[in-house]
Amino acid sequence: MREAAPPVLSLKGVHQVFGTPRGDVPAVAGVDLEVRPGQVLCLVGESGCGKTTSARMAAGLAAPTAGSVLFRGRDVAAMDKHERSVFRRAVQYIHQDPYASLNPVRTVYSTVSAGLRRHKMVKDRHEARRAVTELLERVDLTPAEDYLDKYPHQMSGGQRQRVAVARALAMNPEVIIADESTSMLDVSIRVSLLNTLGKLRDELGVSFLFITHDLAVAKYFAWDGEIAVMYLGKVVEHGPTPQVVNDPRHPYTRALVSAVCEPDPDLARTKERVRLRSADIPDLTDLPPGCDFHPRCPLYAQGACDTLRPPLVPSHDRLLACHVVTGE
Amino acid sequence: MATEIAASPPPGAGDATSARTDAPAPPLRRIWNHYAVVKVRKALVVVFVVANVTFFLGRAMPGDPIDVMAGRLTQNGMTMEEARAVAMNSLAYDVDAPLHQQWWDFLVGLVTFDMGNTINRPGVSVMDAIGAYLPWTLFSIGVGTVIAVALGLALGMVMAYRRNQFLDHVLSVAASVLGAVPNYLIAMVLVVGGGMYLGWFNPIELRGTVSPGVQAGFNLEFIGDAFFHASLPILTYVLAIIGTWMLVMKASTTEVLSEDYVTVARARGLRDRRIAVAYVGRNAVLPLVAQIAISFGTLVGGAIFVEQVLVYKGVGGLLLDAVNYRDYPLLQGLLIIITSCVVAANLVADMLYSRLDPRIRD
Amino acid sequence: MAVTTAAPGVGVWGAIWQGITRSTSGFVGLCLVLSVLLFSFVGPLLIETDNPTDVTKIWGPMTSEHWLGTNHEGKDTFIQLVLGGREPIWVGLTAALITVAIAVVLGSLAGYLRGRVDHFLLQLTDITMTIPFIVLMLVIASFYRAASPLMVSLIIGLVTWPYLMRSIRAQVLTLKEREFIEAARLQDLGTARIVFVEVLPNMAGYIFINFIIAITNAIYAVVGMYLLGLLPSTAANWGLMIQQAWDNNAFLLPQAAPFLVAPMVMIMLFQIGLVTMTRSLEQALNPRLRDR
Amino acid sequence: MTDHPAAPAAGKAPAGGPAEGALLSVRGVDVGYRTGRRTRVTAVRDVSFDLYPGQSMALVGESGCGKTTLGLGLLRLLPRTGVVSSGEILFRRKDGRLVDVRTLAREDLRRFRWNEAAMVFQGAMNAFNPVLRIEDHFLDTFRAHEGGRRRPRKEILEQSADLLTTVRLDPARVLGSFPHELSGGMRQRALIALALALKPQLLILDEPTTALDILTQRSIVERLAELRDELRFAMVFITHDLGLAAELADRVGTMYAGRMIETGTTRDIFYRARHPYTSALINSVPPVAGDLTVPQSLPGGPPSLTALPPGCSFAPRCAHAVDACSHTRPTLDVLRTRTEGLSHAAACLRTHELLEGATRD
Amino acid sequence: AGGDRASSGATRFTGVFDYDLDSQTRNVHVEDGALLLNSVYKDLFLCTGGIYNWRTHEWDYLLLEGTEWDGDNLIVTLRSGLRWSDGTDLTSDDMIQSYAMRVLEAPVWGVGFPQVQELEQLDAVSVRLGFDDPFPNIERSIIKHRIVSKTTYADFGERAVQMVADGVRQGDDEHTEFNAEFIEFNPDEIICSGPYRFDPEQMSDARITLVRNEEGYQGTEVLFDEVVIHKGDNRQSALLVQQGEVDYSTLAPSAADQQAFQGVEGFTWIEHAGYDGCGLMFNYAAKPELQDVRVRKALAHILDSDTVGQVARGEGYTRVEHYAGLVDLQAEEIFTADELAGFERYDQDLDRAAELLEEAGWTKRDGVWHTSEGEPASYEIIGVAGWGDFELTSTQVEEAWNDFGITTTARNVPQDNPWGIWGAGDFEVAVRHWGNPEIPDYWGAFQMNFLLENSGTEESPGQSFDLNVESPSQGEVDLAELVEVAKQAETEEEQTEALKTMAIVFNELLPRIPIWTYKYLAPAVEGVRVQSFDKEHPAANNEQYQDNHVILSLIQGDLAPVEE
Ligand SMILES: Nc1ncnc2c1ncn2[C@@H]1O[C@H](COP(=O)(O)OP(=O)(O)OP(=O)(O)O)[C@@H](O)[C@H]1O
Ligand SMILES: Nc1ncnc2c1ncn2[C@@H]1O[C@H](COP(=O)(O)OP(=O)(O)OP(=O)(O)O)[C@@H](O)[C@H]1O
Ligand SMILES: [Mg+2]
Ligand SMILES: [Mg+2]
Repeated sequence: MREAAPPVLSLKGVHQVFGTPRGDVPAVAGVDLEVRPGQVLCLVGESGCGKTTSARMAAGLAAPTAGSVLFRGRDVAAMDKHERSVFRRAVQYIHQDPYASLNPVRTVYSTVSAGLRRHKMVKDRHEARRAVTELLERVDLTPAEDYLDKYPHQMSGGQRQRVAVARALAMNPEVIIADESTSMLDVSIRVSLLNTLGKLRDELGVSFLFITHDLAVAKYFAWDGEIAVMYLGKVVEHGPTPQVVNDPRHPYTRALVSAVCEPDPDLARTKERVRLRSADIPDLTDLPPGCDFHPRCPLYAQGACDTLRPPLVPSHDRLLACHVVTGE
Repeated sequence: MATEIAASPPPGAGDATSARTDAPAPPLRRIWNHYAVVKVRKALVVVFVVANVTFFLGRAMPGDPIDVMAGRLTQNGMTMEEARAVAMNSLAYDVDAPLHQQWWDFLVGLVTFDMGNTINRPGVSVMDAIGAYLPWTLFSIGVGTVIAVALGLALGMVMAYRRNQFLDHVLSVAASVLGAVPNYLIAMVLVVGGGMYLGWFNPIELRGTVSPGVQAGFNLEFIGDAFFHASLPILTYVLAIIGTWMLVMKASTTEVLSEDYVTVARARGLRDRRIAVAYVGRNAVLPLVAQIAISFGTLVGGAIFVEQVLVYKGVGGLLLDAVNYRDYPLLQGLLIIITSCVVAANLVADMLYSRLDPRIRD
Repeated sequence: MAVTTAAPGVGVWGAIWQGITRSTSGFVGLCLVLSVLLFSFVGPLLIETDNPTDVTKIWGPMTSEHWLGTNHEGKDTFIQLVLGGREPIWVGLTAALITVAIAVVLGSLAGYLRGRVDHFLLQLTDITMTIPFIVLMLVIASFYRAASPLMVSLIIGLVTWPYLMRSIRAQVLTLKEREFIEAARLQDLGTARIVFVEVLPNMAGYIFINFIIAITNAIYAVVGMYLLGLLPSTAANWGLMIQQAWDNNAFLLPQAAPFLVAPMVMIMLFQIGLVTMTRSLEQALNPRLRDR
Repeated sequence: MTDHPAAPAAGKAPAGGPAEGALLSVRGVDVGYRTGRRTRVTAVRDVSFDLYPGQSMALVGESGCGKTTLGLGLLRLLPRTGVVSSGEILFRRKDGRLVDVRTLAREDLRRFRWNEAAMVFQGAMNAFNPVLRIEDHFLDTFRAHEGGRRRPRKEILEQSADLLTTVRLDPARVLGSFPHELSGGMRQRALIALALALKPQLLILDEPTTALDILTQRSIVERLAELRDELRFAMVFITHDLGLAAELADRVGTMYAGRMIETGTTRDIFYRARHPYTSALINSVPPVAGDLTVPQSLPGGPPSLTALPPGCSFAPRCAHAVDACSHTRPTLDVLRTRTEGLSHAAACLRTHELLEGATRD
Repeated sequence: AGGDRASSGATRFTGVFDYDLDSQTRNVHVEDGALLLNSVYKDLFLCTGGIYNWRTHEWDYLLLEGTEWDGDNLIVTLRSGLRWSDGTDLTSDDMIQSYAMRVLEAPVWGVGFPQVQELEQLDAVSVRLGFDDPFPNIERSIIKHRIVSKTTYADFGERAVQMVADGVRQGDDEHTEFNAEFIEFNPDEIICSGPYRFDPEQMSDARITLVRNEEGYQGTEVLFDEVVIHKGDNRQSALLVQQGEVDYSTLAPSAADQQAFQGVEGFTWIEHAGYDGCGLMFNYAAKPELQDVRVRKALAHILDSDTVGQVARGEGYTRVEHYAGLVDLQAEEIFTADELAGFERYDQDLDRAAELLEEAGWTKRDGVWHTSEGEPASYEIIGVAGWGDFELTSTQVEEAWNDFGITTTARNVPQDNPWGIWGAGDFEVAVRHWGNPEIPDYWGAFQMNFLLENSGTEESPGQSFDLNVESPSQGEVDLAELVEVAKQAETEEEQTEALKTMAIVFNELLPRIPIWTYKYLAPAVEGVRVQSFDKEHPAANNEQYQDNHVILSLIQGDLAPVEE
């Protein structure tokens, strides 16, 4: 693993348990993650594995039931009002649904400038408009003037998502948490938005906690960064992107990678597939003993798998949580 | 006010469960926290609070029963002292009992389901007085609600199926008009227009709840007679709320019609009637179940007007009397019983809803 | 039922205006309401309002001098009709304002803050809602021997808020979870601003619709209270006219009937106008009700 | 509901008769929606294709280009405001008769649906009536299509259980459940089982896996492929996901702004796309396998249906557009003729000029 | 159904009253609140001792044979052979028990029973009431007392007789205990003594049919087989009359009803004399300028009683002539025409009003009258919501005073407890009754005018009218004392003297302004079921609810059904 600057944002053993009528749901069960300056950390995994929950804790939108979230080494829970507001602004969040994340009754200008005005980052309306124009240009909404006075419903999904990014950028964030920010967009638009985000990362040095279930997107966007694969609230494989995607080790990661449909008919037909023992994900309220993945795992072997929960340990140039693979 | 129907969310809407529940509960605790039990508990609390509110509200009104009766007597020239003495002699109300004493008696009565005797009708117990009136109100409102809801649902569905066609336009206008006219005006129009000018019926014959000599009992004559006499109030209630039900049902059906499962059902080649009943109708009615109870509750309030206008013997007039004569026990009894009925209706609706909608069965 | 504004590029008020004027029924409703308002507020400026008692004309027939005949005091019914709209309409408006104001403030507080406040307010609404509101009004009204219109509005407003409060709370609850509100929180915009600038405008259409509904309910209530003789009578007013006509059996005399019928018709027209307006507004503002 | 048979296409002559042996011949179909009292949009224009038994055809394209509309139009399932305004939808029924779906009478149409052609919907989450159990859905479906004899409940449930087993669901658990008790993947599979219940000849799948997660998607894709081998039904497969098309389809049709702009075998489309839009779509998808490849973005979005450009509707976004493109509407020209509807055709004025640049072999 | 003619050919008399079948008590002894006992039809099933003739001051005895004074003792004798509807004999047992119960509950300040010291059963038909200090007319309330059945009341009756003998009276602990039980007592049926009785089969909440009580007094003499009483309030009763369903109703019809009735076949008015009227009552504490008699007179002169009366009551009023505090009918009985000619009249006379006000130091500026203090005069006048004639009187006064330049606002108070408001002096000017229909003895009117709502106590100051007045002609007078004299003086002459003084003082000082007197117009229908009503009945001046002459003639068999 590349050693780099100290992390801006880190999760230390965070847990999140939701109480529901059916029982407690341990949505996140002990996750450690670190986002380093200017780097991308990509979180992938099946639906319901706790990606969003982790991201929300990282953004301070939810408090972990156990563990802590550190911003520049300070525990967010222990912050005072001022620190907290600095943290709030430094860590911005971009939602998945561009149709829900913009207030339908506010114009683009009003949406993007709200934070600027509130925090007195601009002096007057004139300056605010200029600042917003710059931000819009930064996210490739040009000519920016055309967009200033538009309402969300007058824009396409891609454009809306760009406005959401501009709004986040207005706070001069150090970290942007993007939760499936591209998954609702058409393929054709997805790439250009990813490119825009990439530009921010490269030019402004913004760090990303990037969440997706699309391995292809993860690979493209986080090629220089790291990928953490989550399963049922825990990280099962964590390492540099090229290694994890091109040479997955954990059986779950392998299944994920092999399950991807390639836009290439010949490859699709020849590709080797990992066959899971069961297609259905277990219920979070009723987790299997031992390794969470063992009921579906193709590598399942009698022994440790169904009794002992595998710890996340360094192995094969990355962190892995699998008795079988780490034991090789 | 039937229009409030439109504004109320279906039960449970928007209440995301976020609170953490405690560790596995012991059986008693589980029953205590069971959905139905929680509802009943809440309902009891509401009734209890309402009971207390009515106790103090009543007594906060200016004047007490003795004052009021004495006043009435002095109208004919008795001196105030004389009148008060007469009033005290003939009313079962002890002016000297301190408030806390009265309250205590009231609470004891509440728990033992004994609301005491009315003040102004000495010797008549509150329960008897209410018992003589409430059934008629409940009967007319109940039948009215059932008819209005059933018809309204059916017509609303027809409107939704035929929306933007001629029939829908006609029915929509009719429904809006009906929904806009206060129930007492409807009653007046019925009596004056239908009875007096058009002569469709003789309002004199319809007066009262049953014809003399007809014995209460489960026989055709009595039931027929009761319906005959209640026909105007029932018609009024039906007209007063059916418009709202039509529109609400139209909206609800319109929404359901655009649900995927309806399209899928059509794709599956199901018969239209089956789709209309089991797929569209049932789902469209679901969110409205709770509103039936609300509409019932508002009707109980509106009954005061309607019964007054139509001279139908129900709790409306009794309530007015109780207020006017400061008949505290009667007032309390009435309010408690009326609220209990409304609360019970809500409860039934809740239960029914949870029976009908598997999604919230737990 | 959630209402979201979706008309293109016109803002909330534009959407409301379009919602009313674009559909035939909404437009007719608006016209009805406007004509009743004109009749009641401009009318008194245009006619001779002096309406003396004339015992020689008690229950006079309709003539060119007295368009709608005369009443039990020999006063001109038409003049009374013109003068009689102001009070119920004012009461309706102010009561609706009070209802909506209470409901919006408490509803958004309860919905946004949750917790104890929410719990308490919900319990309060539960209780207020179960006592039939006419009954509550009956009791409260007997406290005041000479209730002014403002007092009446206040009573109505204080009794009718829970329904609206609950649905506003429910809406705030869902809106609060909406992502754009979360985004606003991430921008550290402050609770007050979030509630009043981000959340409430999204319900403006809904609140407006309920404001109109509240007006109809308030008018329903005042007139009803007059009918029961619960309100002390002061000035000429439709509710009072109906009550007097009804109590006097005016309909028994053909020439007296206008005294009963005319105010009834005015009230019905006003109510129908308001209701049709709200219906078409709902249609326009709630995308789920639109034809798909 | 537009269950009334439409008048036979007026004005526009359908492009040729039904193809020999085709299961489904779509000829010049237009689908419109009423949007206001007097306004309407045409969401699908002049679409024609033939589908042969056992074939699997993918319809791809950006959001809003009319894929779902076409799919619904084929079964006359459009919402009230939608109508197939012209063209023919010829279908060869199990008894060999050729019918035009557009003119089927009400009862006939009802019996046609699901029995001959079933559809799995986009967002199958809501495909089941929330207040009925899964078994009731099966019962309803079978009962609606049975002849005079009423089959016993037990027999139907047994058959349903078998069907559920074929999509790898546990019938004991699923049959008695309410829809909300099943996960999205399970519901989708249950719907597929339901779709196959009457052994239809055609299955229309509208984004059957979009809302599902990748592992579930994988298992459904595999099941579908296997079932198709086994039951030999034809498929029209609507998707955003080009990967899925590549994997499941024999042939692909690209739609843009309501028109079919390119059609051909899967290999034609993925390796020799001749329409710049198709290539752009394919190039914008990053692959997982191999080293980092930089996908190309396709900026902008499809034009509004109410303001289509006069010429090629893709021209404003097209990197290769020339003047002519903005006023001449290209026709769907056959580039390579094959039997059974597998010909490669594209609607681009510059197909021949751009031949080299757009292929990826 | 409503008014169907009995197929059996039974003759019927129909009336209307606002009763309440279910919640009204059958404890007829309490009268107020018992079923139908507030109606004029009460004597048909439960007779009093007799009907008082308000003109001749004589008795038409019903159940009683007669009464006789024997010193301080009053001997009351029943007719012999009377029976209750349950078949038991109606004897002095019933009588003494009924009297005893009444004696027990009579408050000391009443007239009649409170003064009874002893009760003694003389024989099967007579009872002796021993008085302490009787005065003229004290026997009236005893004769009017309704005798109730010992079958129903024996328990209470016997106890009461014993308690009276033991000297227990109202307010004593024993009585309080007794009364508490008695109030709760609610027998199932009413045992009747009159010519009609209840038929449980024919009682519904829309109408009650009384059937002939063969056993009862005059049971075989009355000419109608049945009496049907429809339920209806003022409004409803008018509808019933209009439909021709009711032969005789004493509920007040409105002006519109009065006009509408003219179209009813066989319609006629039966006029009942009124012993009270409607007027204005002032709060002298709240509006001190009214203490000047000239101001009061001026205010009276502004009003036109005919306009007010007609608006408020249609035809059902008579204008006030004498302003004597008594209704004119009674004034004319105690004064000679000459004496009355000397009475000042306060008919509408705006010039005189202005003159009087100016004399009192008032000035009119910009069309508005200012009091002698220089303040613009303004009054709030309260009517009672729901009491139509009060509402209309108040608005008419408002209109008249306003037109004259005195700012006035009329306002109605809720009808549930106007007495509380009046008694508490919570008003400036109130529309209020004057005169008294309850007490045929003339003093009743003055007790109402002067004493009621004028207690002068802190919590109920009422009018705050000082009863020690200075009269121009009578000098200093204590009105409170005079009322007592008029009521309880040993001789009728003394009583009349006091009355006359009070009437003159009232006329001079006008402490209240009488505006109009009630004239009770009872709609009746002739020729449908009832042949005709006697317009010249000797008891036609009787107060209608207490001593109704139509009912009297029905009981006496003078009212005949239409012959088929
Ligand atoms: N408020 C909540 N109450 C109860 N359970 C919750 C809540 N939020 C999330 N969960 C549960 O926690 C688990 C993790 O949810 P989360 O949204 O973090 O998953 P995810 O990885 O983001 O999934 P997706 O890919 O579908 O977005 C899920 O099983 C979800 O049902
Ligand atoms: N009921 C309707 N009324 C009016 N226009 C409609 C209606 N339904 C769809 N449309 C329009 O028709 C066009 C085609 O829609 P359709 O849903 O067929 O697209 P799609 O290709 O399936 O898109 P997606 O990939 O988003 O599902 C769109 O422009 C859409 O706005
Ligand atoms: Mg998520
Ligand atoms: Mg689609």
